[in-house]
Amino acid sequence: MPPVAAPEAGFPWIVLAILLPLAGMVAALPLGRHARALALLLIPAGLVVALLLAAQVWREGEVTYALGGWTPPLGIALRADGFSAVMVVTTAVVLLGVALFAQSSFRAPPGEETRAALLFWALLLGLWGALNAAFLGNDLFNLYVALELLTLAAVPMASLEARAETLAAALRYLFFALAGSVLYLLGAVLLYGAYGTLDITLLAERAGPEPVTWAAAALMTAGLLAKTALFPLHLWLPPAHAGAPAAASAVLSALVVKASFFLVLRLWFDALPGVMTAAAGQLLAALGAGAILFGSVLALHQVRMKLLVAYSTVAQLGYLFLMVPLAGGGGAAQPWDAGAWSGGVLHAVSHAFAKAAMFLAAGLFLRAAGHDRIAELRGMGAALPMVTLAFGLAGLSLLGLPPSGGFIAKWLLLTTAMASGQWWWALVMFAGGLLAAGYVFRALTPLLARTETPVLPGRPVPRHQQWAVLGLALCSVALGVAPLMPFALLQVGRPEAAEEGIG
Amino acid sequence: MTALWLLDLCLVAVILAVALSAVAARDLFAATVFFVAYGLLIALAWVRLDAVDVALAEAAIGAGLTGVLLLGVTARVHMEARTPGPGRGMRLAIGAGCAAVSVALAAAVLSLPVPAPSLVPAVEAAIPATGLGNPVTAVLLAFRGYDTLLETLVLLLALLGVWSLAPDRLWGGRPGLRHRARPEGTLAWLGRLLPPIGLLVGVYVFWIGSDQPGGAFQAGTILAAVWLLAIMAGLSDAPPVRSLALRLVLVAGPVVFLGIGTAGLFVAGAFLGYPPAAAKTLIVTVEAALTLSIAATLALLVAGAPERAP
Amino acid sequence: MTATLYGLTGAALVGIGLYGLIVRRHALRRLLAFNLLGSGVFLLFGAVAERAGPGGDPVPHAMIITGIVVALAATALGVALVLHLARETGRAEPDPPEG
Amino acid sequence: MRGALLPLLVLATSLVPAVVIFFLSEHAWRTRTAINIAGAVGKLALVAYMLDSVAAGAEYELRFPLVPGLDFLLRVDALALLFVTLSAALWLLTTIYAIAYLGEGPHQSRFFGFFSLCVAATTGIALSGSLITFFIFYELLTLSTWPLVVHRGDGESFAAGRKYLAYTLGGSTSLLLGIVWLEGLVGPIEFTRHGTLAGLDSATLGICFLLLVGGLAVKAAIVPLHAWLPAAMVAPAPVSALLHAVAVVKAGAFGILRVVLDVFGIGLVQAEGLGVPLAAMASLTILYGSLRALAQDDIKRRLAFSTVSQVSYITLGVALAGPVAAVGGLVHLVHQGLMKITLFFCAGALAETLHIHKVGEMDGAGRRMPLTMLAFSIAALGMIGVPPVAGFVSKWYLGVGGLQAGQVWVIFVLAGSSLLNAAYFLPLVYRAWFVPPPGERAGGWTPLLAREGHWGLVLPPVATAAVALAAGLFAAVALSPLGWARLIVARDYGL
Repeated sequence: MPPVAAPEAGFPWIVLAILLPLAGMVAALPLGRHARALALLLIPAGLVVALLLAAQVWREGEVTYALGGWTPPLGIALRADGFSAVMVVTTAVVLLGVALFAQSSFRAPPGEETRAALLFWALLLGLWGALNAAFLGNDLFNLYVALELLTLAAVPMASLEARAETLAAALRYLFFALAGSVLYLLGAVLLYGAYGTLDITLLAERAGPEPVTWAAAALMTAGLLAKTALFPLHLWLPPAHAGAPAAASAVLSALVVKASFFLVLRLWFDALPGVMTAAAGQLLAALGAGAILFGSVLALHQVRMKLLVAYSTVAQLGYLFLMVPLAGGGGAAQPWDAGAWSGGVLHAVSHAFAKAAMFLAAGLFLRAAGHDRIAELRGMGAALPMVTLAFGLAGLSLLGLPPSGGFIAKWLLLTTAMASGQWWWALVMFAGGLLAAGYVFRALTPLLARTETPVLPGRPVPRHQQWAVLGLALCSVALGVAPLMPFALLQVGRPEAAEEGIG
Repeated sequence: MTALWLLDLCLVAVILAVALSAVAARDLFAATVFFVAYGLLIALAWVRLDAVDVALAEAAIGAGLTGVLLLGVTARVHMEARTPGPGRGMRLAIGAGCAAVSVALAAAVLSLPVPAPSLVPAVEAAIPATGLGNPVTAVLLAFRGYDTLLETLVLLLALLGVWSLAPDRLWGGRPGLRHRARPEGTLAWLGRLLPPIGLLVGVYVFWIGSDQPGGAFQAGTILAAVWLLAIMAGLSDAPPVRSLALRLVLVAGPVVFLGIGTAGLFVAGAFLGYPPAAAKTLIVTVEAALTLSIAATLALLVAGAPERAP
Repeated sequence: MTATLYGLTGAALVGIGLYGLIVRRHALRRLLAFNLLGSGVFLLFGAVAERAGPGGDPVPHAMIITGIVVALAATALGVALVLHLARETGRAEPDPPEG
Repeated sequence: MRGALLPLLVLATSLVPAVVIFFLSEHAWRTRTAINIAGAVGKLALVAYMLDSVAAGAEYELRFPLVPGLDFLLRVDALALLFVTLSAALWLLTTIYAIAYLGEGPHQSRFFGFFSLCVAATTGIALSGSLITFFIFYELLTLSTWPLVVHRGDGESFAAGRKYLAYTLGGSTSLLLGIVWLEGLVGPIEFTRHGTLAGLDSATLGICFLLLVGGLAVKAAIVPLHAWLPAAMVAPAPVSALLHAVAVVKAGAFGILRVVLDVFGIGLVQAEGLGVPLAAMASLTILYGSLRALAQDDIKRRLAFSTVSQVSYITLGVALAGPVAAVGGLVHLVHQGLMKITLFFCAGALAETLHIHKVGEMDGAGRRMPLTMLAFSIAALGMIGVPPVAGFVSKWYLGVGGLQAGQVWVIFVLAGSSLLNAAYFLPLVYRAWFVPPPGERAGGWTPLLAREGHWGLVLPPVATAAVALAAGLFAAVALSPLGWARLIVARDYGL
């Protein structure tokens, strides 16, 4: 098999989407104090690349790229379908917001290089590259490497403040993540042993429902769930996400956990569609339901705002897994087919925006008040009205209330659940929405309370940070007003199993 | 055949026994020693599995560097765990669960199809285009070069992660403590004797890597070990992390890899592709740069976060 | 034959490593168990490669080398975290103290 | 079907001011006022323009897909226009009132931003052409009202806010469940004459009707789901006006109208026997609300329970499922709004100017604030059903409709309720006019307008009272609320 010319005609945006951030990370180290400037240059550029990739997928359909010209199974292929393109664009937009927010917090004094400033930007670029590698990879082993890249960028981010509790949280995060990747790798090994390839497209052709495939799928799923922090493997998430600096929390909660979720879907719907059983789908959804209820109740009981937001992530991740048994469950009555698939993905995207906004908002309250104890944030709403508004708008999406991306997502999941007769998942979603209302309004109430004397921020909060937060929150709302564009993009290269269901 | 079979059985038995001891040992130090021994035994197992490249990597990295890393930290972290572990019943249950996983895996192994699917024919068909003789190197640098690229970035990120733990005031400083060995002591003697030999071995392992077992990772590890030894013997000091030269060395491998990979976009029609005529030269160039960067990265990973002010 | 033997050994090592990872509280013991677990997975992979015939399948071999390096990188980060945690708190386990 | 732009413009006249006001500085008093008034006047003008063509049988429609197959649909039909006209007119007056009422108080940008957003949501509710669009605006209304309810920012407000959210979000959940269930069965549901649900089995229809109407009943304050409404009285008076007359309870009642008339269709509701239980619940609410109102000493609380009672006339009207009763229900949507907002404007003015909060403090108020109390008295008499005020027309049509539908008991409900209305409103009117103010001998005279408050507090109630009176006097005119309601019913029943 001699090297063949790249089989596709278009410009390889797919390669550039991965390359740009990773090259940036490599360059950040020798650039030292200029790393921030580099990142601020690359992130908008990366957004353009992401959009161009999405446009390419939109125009030409699924994009594949054989790296080095070596086609699978020998070589590694990259693949972008609508789902990947949506995730890559989402990542770039969230990062743009986060970068805008962080550009003043992680800034070294002129002519000097500081630890936090250099490492934040270098890790952020590395994390971005890892995310894109995970969204665009089509080889299970390569995805393992991408996941490790992600872990090794994410864990130091969680402990960037290097306080005792963040060190412990980061270490716990590392253990869960490592155990997760090893289990994932173990499953991949079994698949290679059985089918002689790890290419997702080839596996879909070769893998059949056999015990060894089930074992592999179980191991890989378990590993990915540990990384996604799906209940009951969520223990590491709240302290790790709440302890990180606000900008890092936003990225970790909005994007990093989504990568492993993305891979669960890749595995179940793309690589092994004929292998998964309906019972396994129900089990996964049951864990999701557990996450929704358990996470929401715990969020209701948090005293600190960042922990509340972190537990809300635990809960919101649960919704994503409800889509597994629902996919393909649309009855004949829906003109929108594969409603649950689109709903789940839309939920992942709108949650990414909403959660990033919430963590950044929580960070600003923390900055302004010097603490983030919810009950003592009285009157902050008057001091930071824009941030409060952003927090409320993001909350809208978490509640799944219109107009927000969260609502359309939930709507699609709900209608599919009812149409396929799985009403119990609908009930869970309703309960989750009410609980979410509980914790979002619990956080908002003290903010809006009137105080005798106007509250002044202890430290000034820069205007551009407020705009960044509001911008991200508006993105999550905008998805509810015009979800059409991502929706249509999502249909490109949609796995068949998404239409027909699993098992 | 039978003799080898018996040897295999013995080896496996010892491996399992040592692994169990490493988990069950009472104190941390003993567990670490068991683990290093385990690494060496596993390297033997790799030889038995016709994977000399892996055996080298395992001996150098799995047993060697990981061992140094763990032994080094055992010397500095003395405390025992204070949180009580799970109770006896719980431990039994967990043990049963883990045993069940093992049994299931064993069943999966036994149920793998015969004949085994493999990529051997594909590799054999494609290897001439790379000009390499060692198929493992061909996979690492050509067919799955993208994996290797990401892997070097994993190392770099890990180093950034380790450095991120330094206190702000020490940022830019040197990692670890200054080692001063007695000039006439064994360490100093070894420190003077081994580096030249190690250097030679390292370069050799790198050089033969294109055709024989060996290559950038194994060679880089050996060179890293040499450097670490020199540091421990007090012959040289760990460089300050703000040093531009050091940083350039650290990124040289990825930069060259990325650069040649990008050039492939234009001359070979695909990112990370090589034009067949120049394939071997390019691959060896990438490997050379990688060896250098890997050596520096691994050594600094073991050295740890900056602990001395710049 | 050899392949199967080492494959089974890999399976056993996975169990042993997993047990250590769950049961142990000391972070370094956990890191050690993680390495055992990883090495079990690699051995299993090696056995899979060996089933391809004499000389083995080079593709898994390359992947195993990658895996070994990645495991080292993770271990190094873990060790650094433990070291600083111990320095900050005098504890070498990430779990919160009882009660 | 004509221009898609008009519905959007009508929506924009309150949505755009809302968004702009959020970003205005707290001190930009003039700009804020100008934007508010301009939005309200603009909306009124657009509505007036549409009234004419819709009367002639035209409909405006704006449709774009949210996700393929699921359309966002705004449609201006006669029923929509009835509600939009009411809310647009009352919005203008309430805005004038609110500007005067709040004066220099804090958080005005927030207040007026959410206020306009509420009206935008209400407009959206009125114009919604499908269940999903309706739900979107219905929830927008829930959420934009909450900051207004808790506007004072004290413990009592937040308690009321919590109660409001608990009730309304619970209601939304039920509503959404019903929508999802139905649409899972028959696909997207648009509001069409006579409904789209024929062919479903009775049990499903019954459960879905219960879920939908049960969800809407929360905002419509039907017993036993009404408790949030009296609690929400802690909000500033303009907010109460909004809750009781313009937006919230009306949205619930309007939703019930839509479900009965345009989702299920009157025929199906009758055939499945769903109307009678609803009518019974409405009647229960009418009587219960009146009884509770009688027992309240606080004026605003008395008015709140009166709303509980009065809004259910609307539900009763459609639940009876006969054309005449439906006219009564529809027309009461407007009449109740006019009269109740007058009462709240007056109550707010009394509280602001004379610090009158309790029934017992009303003595002599008529002499001190004659214009305000005149408006109050007209509205109160209308509520009781005294001709020629608008309330009489509603009750007349409801009574006749009840007889026509063969439900004679409705007459007794109406009579009982009217007696109770009289019992809790007349003492207020009596005290205001015929009992001398404390500390003043009988027969003393206070100069006209002597104690009237800011003109912005006086003009709105006088205007609404006048319109309420006119709506009764000129009920026979085609563009009167009654004429319009008859038009809707004629179209719906194919008469």
